[in-house]
Amino acid sequence: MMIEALIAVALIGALVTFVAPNRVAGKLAFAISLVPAALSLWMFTAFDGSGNALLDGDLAFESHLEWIQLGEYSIEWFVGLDGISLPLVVMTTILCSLAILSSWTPIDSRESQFYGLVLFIEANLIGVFSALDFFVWFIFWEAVLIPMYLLIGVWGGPDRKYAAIKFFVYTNVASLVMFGAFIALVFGLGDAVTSFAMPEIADAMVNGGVQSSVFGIDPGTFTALVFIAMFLGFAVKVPVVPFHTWLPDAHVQAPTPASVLLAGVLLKMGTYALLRFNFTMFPEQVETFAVPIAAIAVISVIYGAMLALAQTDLKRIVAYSSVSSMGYVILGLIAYTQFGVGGATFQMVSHGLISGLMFMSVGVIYNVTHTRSVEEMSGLADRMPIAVGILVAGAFGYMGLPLMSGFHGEFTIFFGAFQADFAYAPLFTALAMFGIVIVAGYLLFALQRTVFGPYHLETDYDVGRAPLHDVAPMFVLLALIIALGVAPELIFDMITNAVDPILNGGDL
Amino acid sequence: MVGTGAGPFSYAPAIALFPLAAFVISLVFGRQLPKKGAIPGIFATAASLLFSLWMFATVAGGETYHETLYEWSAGAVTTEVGAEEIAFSFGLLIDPLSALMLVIVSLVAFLVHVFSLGYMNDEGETGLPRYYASLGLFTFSMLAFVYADNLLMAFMFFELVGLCSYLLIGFWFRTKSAPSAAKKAFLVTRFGDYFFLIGVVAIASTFGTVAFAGEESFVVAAETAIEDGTTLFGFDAQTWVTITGLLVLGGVIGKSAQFPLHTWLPDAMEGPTTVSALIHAATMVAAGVYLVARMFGYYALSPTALSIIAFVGGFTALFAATMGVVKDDIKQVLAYSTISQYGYMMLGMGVGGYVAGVFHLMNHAFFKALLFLGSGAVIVLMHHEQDMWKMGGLKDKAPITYYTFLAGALALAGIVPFSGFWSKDEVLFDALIVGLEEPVILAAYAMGLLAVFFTGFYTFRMVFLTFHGEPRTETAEDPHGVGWSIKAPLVVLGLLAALVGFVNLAPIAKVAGMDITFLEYWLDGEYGYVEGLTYHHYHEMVAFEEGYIGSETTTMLLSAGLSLGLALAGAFAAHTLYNVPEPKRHTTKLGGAYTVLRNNYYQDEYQVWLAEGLTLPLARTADLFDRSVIDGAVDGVSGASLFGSSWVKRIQTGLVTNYAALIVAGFIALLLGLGLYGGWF
Amino acid sequence: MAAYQLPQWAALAPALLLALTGLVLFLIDSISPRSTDRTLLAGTAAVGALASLAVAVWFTAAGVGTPTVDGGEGVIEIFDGQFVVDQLALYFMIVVTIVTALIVVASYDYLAGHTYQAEYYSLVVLAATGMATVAAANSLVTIFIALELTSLPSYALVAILKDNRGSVEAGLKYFLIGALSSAIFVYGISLVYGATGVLQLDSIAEVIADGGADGFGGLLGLGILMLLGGIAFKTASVPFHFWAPEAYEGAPAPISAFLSSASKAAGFVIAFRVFNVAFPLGEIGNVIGFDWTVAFVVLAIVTMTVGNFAAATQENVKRMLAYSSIGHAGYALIGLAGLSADGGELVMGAALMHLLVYGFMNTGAFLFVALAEHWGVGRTFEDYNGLSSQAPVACGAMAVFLFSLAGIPPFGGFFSKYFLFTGALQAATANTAMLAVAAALVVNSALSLYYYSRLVKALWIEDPPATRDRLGQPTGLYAAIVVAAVMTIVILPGFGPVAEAATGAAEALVN
Amino acid sequence: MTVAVEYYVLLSMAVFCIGLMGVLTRRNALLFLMSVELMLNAANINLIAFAFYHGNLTGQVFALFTMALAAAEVAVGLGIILVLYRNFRDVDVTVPTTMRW
Repeated sequence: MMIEALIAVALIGALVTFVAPNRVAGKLAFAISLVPAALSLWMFTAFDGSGNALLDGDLAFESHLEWIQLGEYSIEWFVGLDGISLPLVVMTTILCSLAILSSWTPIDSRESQFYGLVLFIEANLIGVFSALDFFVWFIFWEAVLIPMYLLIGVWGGPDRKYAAIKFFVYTNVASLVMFGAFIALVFGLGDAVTSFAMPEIADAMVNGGVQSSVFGIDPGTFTALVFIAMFLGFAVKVPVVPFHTWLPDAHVQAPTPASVLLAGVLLKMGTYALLRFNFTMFPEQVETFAVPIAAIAVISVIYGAMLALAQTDLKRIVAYSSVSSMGYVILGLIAYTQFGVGGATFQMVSHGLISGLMFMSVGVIYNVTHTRSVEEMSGLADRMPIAVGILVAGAFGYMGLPLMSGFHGEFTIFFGAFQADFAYAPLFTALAMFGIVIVAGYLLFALQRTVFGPYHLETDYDVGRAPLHDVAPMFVLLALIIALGVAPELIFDMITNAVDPILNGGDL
Repeated sequence: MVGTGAGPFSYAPAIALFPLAAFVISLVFGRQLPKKGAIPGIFATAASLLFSLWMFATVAGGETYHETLYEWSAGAVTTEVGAEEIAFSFGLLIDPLSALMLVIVSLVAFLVHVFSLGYMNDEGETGLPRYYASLGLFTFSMLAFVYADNLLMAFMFFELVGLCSYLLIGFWFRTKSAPSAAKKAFLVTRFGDYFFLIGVVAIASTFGTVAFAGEESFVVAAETAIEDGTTLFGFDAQTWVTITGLLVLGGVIGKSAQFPLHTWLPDAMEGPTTVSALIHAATMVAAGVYLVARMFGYYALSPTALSIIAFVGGFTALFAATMGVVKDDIKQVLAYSTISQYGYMMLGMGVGGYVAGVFHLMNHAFFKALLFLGSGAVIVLMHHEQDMWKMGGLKDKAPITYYTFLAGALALAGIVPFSGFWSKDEVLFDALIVGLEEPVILAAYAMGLLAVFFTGFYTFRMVFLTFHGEPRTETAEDPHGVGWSIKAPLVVLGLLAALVGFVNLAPIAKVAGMDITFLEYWLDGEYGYVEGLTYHHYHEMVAFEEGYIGSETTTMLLSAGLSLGLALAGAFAAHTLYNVPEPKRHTTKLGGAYTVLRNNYYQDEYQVWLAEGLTLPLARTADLFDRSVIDGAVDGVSGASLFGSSWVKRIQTGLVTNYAALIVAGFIALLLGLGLYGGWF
Repeated sequence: MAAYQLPQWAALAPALLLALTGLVLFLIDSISPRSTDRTLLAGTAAVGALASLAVAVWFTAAGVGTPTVDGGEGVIEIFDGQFVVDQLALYFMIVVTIVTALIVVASYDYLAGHTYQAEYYSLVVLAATGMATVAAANSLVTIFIALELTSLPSYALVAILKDNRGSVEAGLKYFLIGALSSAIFVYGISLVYGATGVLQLDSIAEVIADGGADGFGGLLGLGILMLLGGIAFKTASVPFHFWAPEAYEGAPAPISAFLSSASKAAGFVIAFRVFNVAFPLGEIGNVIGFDWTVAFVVLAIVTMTVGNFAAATQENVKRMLAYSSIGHAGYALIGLAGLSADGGELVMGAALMHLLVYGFMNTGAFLFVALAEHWGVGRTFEDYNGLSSQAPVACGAMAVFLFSLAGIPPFGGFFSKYFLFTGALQAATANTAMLAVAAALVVNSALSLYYYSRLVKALWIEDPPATRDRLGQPTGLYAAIVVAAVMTIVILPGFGPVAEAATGAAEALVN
Repeated sequence: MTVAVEYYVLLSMAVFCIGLMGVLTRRNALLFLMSVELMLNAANINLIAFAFYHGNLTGQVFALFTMALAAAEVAVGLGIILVLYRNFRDVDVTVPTTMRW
């Protein structure tokens, strides 16, 4: 019942915070959010699962509960963790606590509602990563939309309404497409499945798959179509070029903590879902579509990086660079080797931490300068050395500096992709790797313009040191990033252990 | 004779960890500490030096060390040569080469720390903790790189030293130029590292190992692959080795500032002079060449790669030397000479002159550190004035600085018997004998030889302009004094620059038939050695023929005399032109050539154009495309549906009779449609 | 089991209780004609509605109508089959009574200082009676009568604000279109009667099965189409939807809620019963040449599209909700379109679930509009700007309703909508035309997302206008809204029983 | 002598269509209402004819119900038309168009 406890604490906490007075809301929410964080850390130490959750592995903290009987299909409350989802859950809980801490300064209106929503998001995110019944999973998946919509819409920047609705509708349409495709698949499987439990479906897919023709389409084509539809559905969430345009708008308008969660966790939902569904249930299609997907990944990396290069708004830069980083993840997944998929999963966590750190740093800068434009500031290091120090560290983490988590993630992805089976894998990898040069280009450019050089600020504010509760979360993240960089096997082992069954068609 | 963890070697990790500790201490407590963190740095480097010497001694005692300390990632792979497993780890490899390099690095680092006391602390400089922390981090990374036992670990610390270089070049971040120079340095080297990383990934996924030494090293794997004629990634083994080798070479060219990625080094002089001495002369820049030496066995398998290395080296040597001739800033001259000198090392390596390359690497580390520190001293004397035309006549005001600097200059110019002569001569000799068989190498040799003249010239131009003649400014009249902390390192290095050459007197050895080529024996495993990493082994592997003019000895004397003569010629030219009370800017006489040299052959221009003239507009176009086309499509969909909506709702006219009509019409439509479908009529 | 001892006719208790309540209200009115004792009137109505709700729930729990094979009491037939009380009937009685109770409670405040209180309540309750009766009616006669019993009070209710031009206009349009449709409906009945010679649904089925209607294919088909027309009017489906936007916009908001939730449900129960019982799929195909599902496929697609597209750019909140309710009628129609000779209880069950959830969320949404009208803040989106800062609870509830209507978790609307989607896809495996329906569903719910969130934006994101005096907190309205909101939320975790009841009812009808 | 049921059906159809035309063309609310009544009566014709044809009384009984309901409908309708007149000073159904689109 641990997972239920996590979710319950967050949900109840959300309600409590929602009715709490604005003054205390922030501190209250932070205190509450520490509980799931602590619990999840304990779960991390007590983790005893092995294998992949979908391919009859031993789950940790598993629990079932009959819920709904829909015709001949049963829907049950079914949650559990394996080596892939546990690190993501831990990352989520930690990131949420830190995000709450980092919003003490910028959020100065309707606090109780704000923090309530953040806790509500946390509950759903935990659910997304731990649910193993399709409907349960989909509820959490969709329920994330409302709070994020409001976070962007209410506390966002000047153009927030457009950004919020764009995010809301765009991602929801994608979910609908994906949902339809998956349900069609379930019916296509016929009597092989009698519930929406993902393990059952995955099992049916891996051993046998769709046998008879559906909608008058022959099984092969049908499965391929489903694969494509689901890939597109998730591609929006990831996001993959060319479905990425909601991301920069959402990021730029969103308040700092929302950006942290958006980049840190929400994007991972997409890649996580890709791994759980497309790359676990469709081994054959993965091989069939390897080259086009790899091409998409490379395009995302390079194109995203190029876009970041063209930006002058710090948040836009980081936003586009997220597109680029997600491209790496896709590349790792499509590599379909232990290092590739494992590295991709590792990169999900790593990028979650690093992008969180970056957005926090940008947020801190914005708090004191009230601008995010590269043109309007310079020499901030002169006034806020510590915050800038962390920003620089984070930037180098983003560039994949060794001994920081980003390097392990990217290197393993590259290594895994280089030896992938599909045609020209080394070439694709080499192309994608050029991203590490461009990323250095735009980040160093931004650093040079903003934090170095003679101190100067266009806006009429004077920069002082950032308060502790702004800097503390960044320190924590930096510590985690370095920890994972020096000792990646902390999570990499359990990840690879959970990844193996995917690659070996079900057996460990 | 590979030793186990027991014995002195079990303390080896400490060599790198001392500076790391210093880094943490200075970073956290730097503000409170006296001297702002210099003390921990000095002690740490001193300790590292002692331990390095201890290791050196132990290796001399015939032991070596190859141990995996910490495995941070492992997993299943499908490699070309069939290995199923791979483990990425941190491990130490202490053989003659790395032991020697450890000593060099820790020694220079120590001296630079001491020098910094005088150079940085006296000026009321802010941000010293940051400075010493970065120095500590750099020393840590560099030492770790030096005794890394596998390619990936090497790459990781290769990157880290890049970071430190970035931080230290940008130390005076409040200026506009320093941050930009730092950015440039990191970007250019990063561009090289991009190829390096591909190389690492390729090698790892080809052979399933990244180890430098031992039976399961990728070098051995490559050898066997070539023997078995395996096909790797669709190429025959030989070609693939060449490709991967060249990919790794990308990193080398970046770090060791070889053409065409040399442009960052002169700009890097924006950093404190001490940094230039440590990082951009003695150690980090050496990392590239050291890497070639470290995996020389791999390059030895591919003549193509070797000759490319040689040619790049030779070309860079000449290319940079010519640019050094026209510089007025003392540090700029040294910067270009550095590039040029590393060209020599590459040349040496490229022609299979493993010993020669390492020899020159060592000598250069000392005399170039000396020269930079000396120039640092001069800059202190001159109240941070770097233009040589504003100096002059410092000879009598600062004798110690002068004579040490002179020693360095003689070594750099390659005048007998100073260290530079011996190593440079050996490099050229190796190049010549191979060149007599390989035309490409001969061209490289020619360029290297020509460069000797320019070296002699710009070196003494620098010396004369700085120290000789009449003082040309008031500051030159009464210079600011320098303390012991500046003088001591100069003296130490001065002695080394003068004497260290005697460890490998190859020519004399040949002539007199004495066994005094100690360095060669050292690298050849006369003392301790690791299987497969010895000079002999390399020498057998290298596929180059060697030819002689007459006998070997005559050839050698010939080349030695040639290079020495050219060096002296250069020095003499400088003497006649600049060793006068009131020197003139003769360089302007070069006319068009002058402007070209002055602008460094427009290397920066085209690289800046690549970045800002090509990439940036491209990015802007992409951005435009993104906002207009892709995002436009998204907004277009919503716009279209809203337009549709505004159209659909118009049916609701508000006239109830219209409703009735529409209902009937709709009903009839349904009726007809279904009637036809059902075949009623 | 208590249901045993009761006489057969007692199975109609929910409807009868409502009728009784109506009479009691008349009584009160006749005793004190001028009485505006809101508490008494609203109270009586509410008690009546809740009582019949309680009875209906009790019956369901006791297993009335559940096939005996499933350990239930079996279907109860009254007046030799003119009425049947089965799971479907009870299910819809529950829906109707819930809505009635909600809007009666809400009206307590809405009608403050309004004449004709007694009439209002008695009309509402009578209409509810009609709806409850419709749920149980099993013959075209009883269906028609019950339908009229539903419609006539509704006409009056829509127009009850006699001095409000909007209300009157709405009443007029509703009435005229209503009259036209009922005429068409009756004519359809007459044709069906002509083709088969009977009016009781199951007898019609028998006649068709025996081939008694062969040769009358065209006649029967036309009749069926005309019945469809009458039903489409009740459910506000295209092309008989034209009355809906005006009626909902003009009518007093609680009545809009009543019509758009309960009345629509009544329409659907007719559709489900008539088409499943009287014209069983397969056999009917032999007579009229095609299965009527084709008609519903077309209607479903057109209805949901017209409804949502017309709603997308509305400026008037009430009108937007009106169009959205047309769109939802389209969703529910999937329940019929997806049926096939060999089952389809999943999709039809989903439609039933949707109607129940809809009873909460849509009623709640209209009641919020009622609240806004009570406050007198205005009717357009702009007028609603920033209400959340002054009435967070009500606005929170409204957000719940809107998101639920959009089908976003964690609200009941999510399940019903996605089950409909699921059902449509399952049906598509048998009948590929359903793919088009599913596609239409995707497009439309995307669009609906846009305009629902537009209202949320107005309430929660926009800043309130400077000049707006503080808003009261009418007990009744708040109570009704909050209850609806809570139900909309808790129905998600508690969806098991709902799904069970719905699929059970559907199963009983389909097979 | 009996008339074949087809003719009754034709008659009722004719009446129905006349009523329909009335609905579509008349702007006066009362005439609108009357047209609807025509349509209802068309239905009644059908019912009675078919009752005769099928030889059962169901149709005739139902016809009675229909008439009663028609009457009720008219009652409500007239009421609404009354308030219509009071508010719009006219019984033209095309006048009230305050709500559209």
